Amino acid sequence: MARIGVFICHCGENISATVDVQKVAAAAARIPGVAHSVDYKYMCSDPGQQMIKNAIKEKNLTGVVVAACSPRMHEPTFRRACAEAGLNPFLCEMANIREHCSWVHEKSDATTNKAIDLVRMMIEKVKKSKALLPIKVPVTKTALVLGGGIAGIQASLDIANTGHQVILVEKEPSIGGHMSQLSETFPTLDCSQCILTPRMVEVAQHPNITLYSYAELESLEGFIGNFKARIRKKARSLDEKLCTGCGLCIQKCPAKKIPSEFDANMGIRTAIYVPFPQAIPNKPVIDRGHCTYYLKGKCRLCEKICPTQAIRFDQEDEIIAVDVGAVVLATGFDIKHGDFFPEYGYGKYKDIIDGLQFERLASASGPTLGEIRRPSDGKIPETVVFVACAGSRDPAKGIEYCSKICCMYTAKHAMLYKHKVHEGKPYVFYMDIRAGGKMYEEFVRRAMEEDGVQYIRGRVSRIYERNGKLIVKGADTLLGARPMEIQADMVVLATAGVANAGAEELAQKVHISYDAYYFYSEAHPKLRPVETNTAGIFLAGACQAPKDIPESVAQASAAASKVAALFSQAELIREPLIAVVDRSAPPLYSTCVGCFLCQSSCPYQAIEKEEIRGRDGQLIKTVAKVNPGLCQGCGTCVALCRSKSIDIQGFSHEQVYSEVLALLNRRESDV
Amino acid sequence: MEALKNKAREWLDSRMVQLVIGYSQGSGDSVRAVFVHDPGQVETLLFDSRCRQNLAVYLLKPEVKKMGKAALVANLTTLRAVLQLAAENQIGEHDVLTLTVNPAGELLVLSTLEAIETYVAISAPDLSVEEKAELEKYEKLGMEERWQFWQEQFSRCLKCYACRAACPLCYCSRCTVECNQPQWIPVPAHDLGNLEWNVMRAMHLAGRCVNCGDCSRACPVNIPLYLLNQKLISDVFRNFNARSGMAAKAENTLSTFKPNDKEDFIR
Amino acid sequence: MSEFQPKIVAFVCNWCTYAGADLTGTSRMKYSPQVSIIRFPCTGRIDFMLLLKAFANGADGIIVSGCHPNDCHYTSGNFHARRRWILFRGLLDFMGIDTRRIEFSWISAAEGAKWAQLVNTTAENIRKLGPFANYEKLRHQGVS
Amino acid sequence: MKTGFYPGCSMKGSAREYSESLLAVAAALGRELPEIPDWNCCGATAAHNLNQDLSLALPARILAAAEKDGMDEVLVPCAACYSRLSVTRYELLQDEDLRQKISGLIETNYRGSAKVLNIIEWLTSIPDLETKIKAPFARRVACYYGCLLVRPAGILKFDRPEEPQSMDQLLKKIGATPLDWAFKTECCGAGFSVSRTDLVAKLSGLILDDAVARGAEAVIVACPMCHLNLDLRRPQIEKRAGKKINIPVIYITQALGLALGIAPKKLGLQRHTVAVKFSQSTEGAANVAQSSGSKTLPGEK
Amino acid sequence: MEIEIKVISRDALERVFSLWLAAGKRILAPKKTGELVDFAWVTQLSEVCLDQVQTVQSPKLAIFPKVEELFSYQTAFDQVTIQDRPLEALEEIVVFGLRPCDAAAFASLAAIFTWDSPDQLFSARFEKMTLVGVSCARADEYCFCTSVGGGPGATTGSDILLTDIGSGEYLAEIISEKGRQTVQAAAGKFQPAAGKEKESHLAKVVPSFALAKITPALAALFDDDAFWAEQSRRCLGCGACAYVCPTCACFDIQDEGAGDSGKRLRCWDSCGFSMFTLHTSGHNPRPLQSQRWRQRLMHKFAYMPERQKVLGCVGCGRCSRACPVDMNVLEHLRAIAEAKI
Repeated sequence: MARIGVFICHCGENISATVDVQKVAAAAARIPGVAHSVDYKYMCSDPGQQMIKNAIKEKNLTGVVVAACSPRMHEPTFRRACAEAGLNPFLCEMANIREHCSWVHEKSDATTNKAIDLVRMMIEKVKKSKALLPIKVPVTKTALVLGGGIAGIQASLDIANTGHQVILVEKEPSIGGHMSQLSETFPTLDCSQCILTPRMVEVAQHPNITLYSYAELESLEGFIGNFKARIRKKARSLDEKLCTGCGLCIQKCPAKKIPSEFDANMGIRTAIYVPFPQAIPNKPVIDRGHCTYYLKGKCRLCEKICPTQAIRFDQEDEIIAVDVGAVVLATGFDIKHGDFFPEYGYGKYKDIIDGLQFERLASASGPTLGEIRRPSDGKIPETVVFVACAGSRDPAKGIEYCSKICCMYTAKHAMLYKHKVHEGKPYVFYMDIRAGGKMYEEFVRRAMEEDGVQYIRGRVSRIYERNGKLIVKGADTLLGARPMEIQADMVVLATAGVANAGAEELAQKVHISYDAYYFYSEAHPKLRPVETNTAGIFLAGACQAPKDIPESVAQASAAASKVAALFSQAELIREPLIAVVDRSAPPLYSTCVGCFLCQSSCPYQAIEKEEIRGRDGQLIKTVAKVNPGLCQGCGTCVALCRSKSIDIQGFSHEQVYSEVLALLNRRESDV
Repeated sequence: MEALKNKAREWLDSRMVQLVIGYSQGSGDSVRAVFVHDPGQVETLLFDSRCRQNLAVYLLKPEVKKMGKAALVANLTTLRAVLQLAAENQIGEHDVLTLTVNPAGELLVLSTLEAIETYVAISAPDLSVEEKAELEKYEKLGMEERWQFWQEQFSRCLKCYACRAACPLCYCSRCTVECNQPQWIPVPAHDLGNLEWNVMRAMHLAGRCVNCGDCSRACPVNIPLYLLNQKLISDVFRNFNARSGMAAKAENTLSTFKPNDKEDFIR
Repeated sequence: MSEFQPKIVAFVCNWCTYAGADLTGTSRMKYSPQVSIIRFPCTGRIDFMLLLKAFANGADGIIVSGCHPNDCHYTSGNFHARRRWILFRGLLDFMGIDTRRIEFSWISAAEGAKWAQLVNTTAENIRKLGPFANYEKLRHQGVS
Repeated sequence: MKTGFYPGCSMKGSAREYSESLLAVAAALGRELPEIPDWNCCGATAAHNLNQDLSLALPARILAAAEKDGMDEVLVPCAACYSRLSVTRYELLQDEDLRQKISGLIETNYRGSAKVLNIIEWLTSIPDLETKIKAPFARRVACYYGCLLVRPAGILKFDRPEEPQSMDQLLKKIGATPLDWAFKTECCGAGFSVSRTDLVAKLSGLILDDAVARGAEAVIVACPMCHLNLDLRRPQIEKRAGKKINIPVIYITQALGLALGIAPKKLGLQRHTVAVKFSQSTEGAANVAQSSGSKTLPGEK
Repeated sequence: MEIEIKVISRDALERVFSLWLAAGKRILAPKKTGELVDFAWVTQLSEVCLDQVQTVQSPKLAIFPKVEELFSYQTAFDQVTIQDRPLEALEEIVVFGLRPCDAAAFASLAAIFTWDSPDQLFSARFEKMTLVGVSCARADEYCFCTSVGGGPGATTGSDILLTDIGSGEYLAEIISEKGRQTVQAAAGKFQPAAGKEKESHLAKVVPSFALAKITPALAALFDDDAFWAEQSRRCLGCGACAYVCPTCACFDIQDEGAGDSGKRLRCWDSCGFSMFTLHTSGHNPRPLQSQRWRQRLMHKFAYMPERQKVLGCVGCGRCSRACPVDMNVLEHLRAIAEAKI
């Protein structure tokens, strides 16, 4: 028989002003299973909590109901008090007779009766409560950072500086990401290499960071604190330990006409190459798709002249298995390419390029060593038209969002062009200028006023080539939408920022959700921007949405702090209010019939398949199993399960059922 | 249906299957299920317009499963039940071997879920015009009239659970009805117990029922249970554009959602 | 008893409507004492059979309320609940059960006023509808 | 696969040559084109400016008649009718209650099973067209799509709305050389053909100028209204431009007819305002730019 | 006691109905709603439908209803007060139009309910019940009363057995003491029979198996699992056969209470259900449907004859008519009788 202690609080007189607390205590005392029922002025005060502790010890109570304020306020307080007195905290419930009763009703019998109802409800709930122990999840104190752009670099450094091991995996031969391709960065125009390369070196030299470049995530299993990652280190076709990075092989390699991805196909590179001079690690990679040896079986020149015989043509991809406790996704973004804009002639006319390609033209280490020369004939263009919002904010093209950074880099491009070609005439077609960051508006204002960039507020409808000139047809909406044409020598499209090509596939590998544009979904847009719904997986940088460098770095440090918090305790302690699937004696083993409707309803992928086998190893049935590390306790699966085979601790079937019955069935003895 | 008998004999002789579940002559002029496990019994197999029982109900019975690999003679709703069972992980690709007769009278062997999907897709899975008309007739009644109608029907319910037993999609080993802690559905067949049982049965088939009508045919006191299921079938289609029993990998209506599901009553 | 006092049960989710009701309390707004709240982690956790149990135990009206779409603390619990209520309400209506006695709503943690207003209008509507006579008869018929 | 044919008013009236050439080509290719029984006006722009229900009911009645006649798809050569029928089918399949309401209005249950095809879709669906070519139409041509053939893009989902290629591909098949040309979907003045012929003269003039400048020997169209403005209005265009513009404007079915060796008379070529003669002038040949089609694009991996 | 034979016309019978009502009795008789003919409360003979072979449910529901209150209780803190069911408040009932096999079934029910611990409620109901049967003019392929000791005109169990002898007259056989009292209370409505006979008006039901062979065959076949598996393969394990069966007497007890009051209810149960014999330990002595089907036959044709000296089946055929998968118990009994043992 239950021995429940009921404690009715006056809350000064916030409750007793409209609820007859003595009558409630008396009514509760008459309910079977109640061993102790008192009322007191301030239950949450020290003497109040002491009353509870004493009652637990003296009356050997098996449950406690505190009728006072909202559980959202003092549930932790009273549960801790019960725990200190040796009663399992989850056998303590609160009846909200303040916010939901005394404060919102006039003083009347109806109010007191409602208070009695609420207390009786909680008493019946506690009778069905079970003692629960917090869930302890061991945590592997190693972090996996995917993506070696500025966000990945920052996150790795921050985590490594908290003394934990970091594994940084970068898909390209060198870390640096898109930032390394930029010439100068807004709003300060400081050269991106100068501020990025030191950080890249710091990563290479940091004792706690293991860098795997030219490598991708093969698979990720497990859950928060207990991930098993397998990393595919793609074959570089050379032994990294022997190679000194002298670059002789690069000079001698005969296959020179390969479009360089780093230079956004504006420049060329050799088959054995290092993406850019400041690459980290500064070890070349053989592009097997273009290397003569791999295509025709001849050459092997690089092998002959390598001073340390580091070339390994037969080298294979290597799978490295690592245990990690947390994953930070910093895989960055891409810009829209391809025939996304047939009406602009992008891809038809060589002199129509995108933002990254202009960055390479303007970059000192670029194909034109920083001189703005147009790709078709290498001449310096006298008139350049920059088209903002080329793809962004355009539902018809399927991209409705604003890519946030194009207004700023378009102003920068126009400014750089003006600095390098003094008498050049830059035009910018824009809709609205989005310059919300620190010193951003001033930067754009400077481009307009000091550098004489001609800003035209209107969309470009069509670009076509006529007599060697690029005719840009648009309209100037500030001059009565007058159609206008500019005969340009070169056009730069600020195309939309989109997710990387492999974003969806990677999201499925790490089991996180993504939005309609394949950007990764944060747990809460405002309050949990760097977490995902999958516990232990964090986000940083443009893979979550297009953003500029300052924001990416800020998010990277935020993600690092989340990881640090996770690694700060020995074990991850979690509230045991999670779902559990029924297990019963053989021959049934479980009432679950394995339809797995619960699995498709769980937003946290917390439900797994478990095979029940007999002693002879024969498969008896496949049933659902809840992973205590992932379940957040929403209970959707519990209400969906047709055979009531899954139940949630703290809000179990028996508890909520008895609450409904208790609330509606007043006892003669109550009134 | 000679082709059916020959195919059954061929499979049984070659031990490709250990059992052919089909229809045979029953009492009077009715047809009933038959479990042919040796070639000698093949003669009893038949297939005509009387064969409406959904034989998929036997696929998950332990005693039938123990007999080994089974071929199933299936009408259209049986095929849809097989797809729905596959969508709910109850049967896998290897358990599927069905024989059906298309409207033109030819015997078809559908040995993969995909083959069943293509066959089912060309049929008209929607409620028939008469079914929609009858449904509308009840929907147009006043609320009090509908209440009286259903109270009169449910008052006859004995809770013999023949509707549950006959339904291929009621395969839970321990149904909520048999759960007594807490006692979700009252065991006695009084009016309250009958109402709660019938609401639960209809809701647990929402987005799953393939409208084979076996529940209504099994009911000894002729309660028109199909009306409840058809009401939900039309609601599921109208609200979520979803139809049960059309694909082996289909999502379940109630365990998935669309952010823009429409409703006009949540304030 | 003088006028008919309806018994109304409110099934609410902990993160939004329960907190909204708390806010109603801290703002000292007044509403009818005929409504009592049962707390659930999420509207996704509310089993339709609990609503049947409420009516079977003498409830005259029911309120079900939780987070607005896209607000759910667990991202999708309210979406699942919405689909469940669309079908459940259609079925009850088809069986002649008076669905005007069940009020569905979205109330966020900041909408204390909306909670008070919902409770008062619901209590008034149910008072006008009177006791749930059909269900009351149901609880005693069919036993010889 | 039964394909119905919806002529609409223009094919029986101002665009008779389009109909003659279409039926001649169909006969030559052995394709049956039964007219939809008891078809009615599609409502064109008039209907959807005045009454939304009417603008859906008229096309719905046509398509319902086609479905009743067992047609799986309907060829609608005129771009305006094509747009009206496609929009109606899209809207009624999206909204069940609207479908039932319109079905009530036209007193037949419109199910939406019959697909709506424009002339290019129909011609592209004809297998190995190249093998049937007797006299390749070896001309430099400017393919003019106009507006209603490709818009509203969200509903029609036909080719690329801003830079379509489907007619170019078709012309290439029959031996022509489609030019890379920026005025494919530039406005010809459309409805202003009656009220503001000066505007039509200006806009159509620009289109023709660029075509001639690029060395096109003919402009190919697939819509009666485009033909009306570019061909019938040629005197006003020349008056405004102050110079003769001889480039002929022919329908795609006429070009195909010629390639199939059908006599010009049968194709109605004699009905044009601008005589259909192909000048061998070299002036346009200089800057022939091969239409890009699918070339690897810089920046694409 | 000597069976007296009389004759009564339909109009006289109509007036007997009103006499019964006047005497405060309620009349339960077959009534047609839709195509369903089932027992229901009637007030006039015209409401009664007699042209069906059998009603869907048996008249068992008058004496052993599907839900019955045994007693109610109140709790106040720690005392419990129980109110027993007032037996005297039970109504006088006339069950009219039941078939001879149904009447015979009451003996099987009584054999169980008045066995070692007699059920007062059952006995009280039986006491206040008068059975006025109507013999069978028609039978169908499911009937096999003649194979289990009954017949279309059998009198056992009925208080009065009427037989429709045409031209609006019924031959009435007054069988029991209660039947005689009913006739006396009917004051002259029953006229002397004067040489009328009923045999020619009865249905012909050819016996289809030798009952004597059944019990030994069952004993021998008990362990032949293959036999029972083959027989029961179609059975889906629902309760339809048990609930329509006039002789099935299994029941389940349910306490339904909320707050501080409640009732103890008795309701039908069926050995066909998979969980009928499930132990709380999880063990189920009869896990297979074949064992449950065997149990149904063993109980009616082996255990009851052995212990209660009365068969558990009256051959009414209702279980076969109600079965969703056409299990047809007659077919199986024939197979058992002819089984080579």
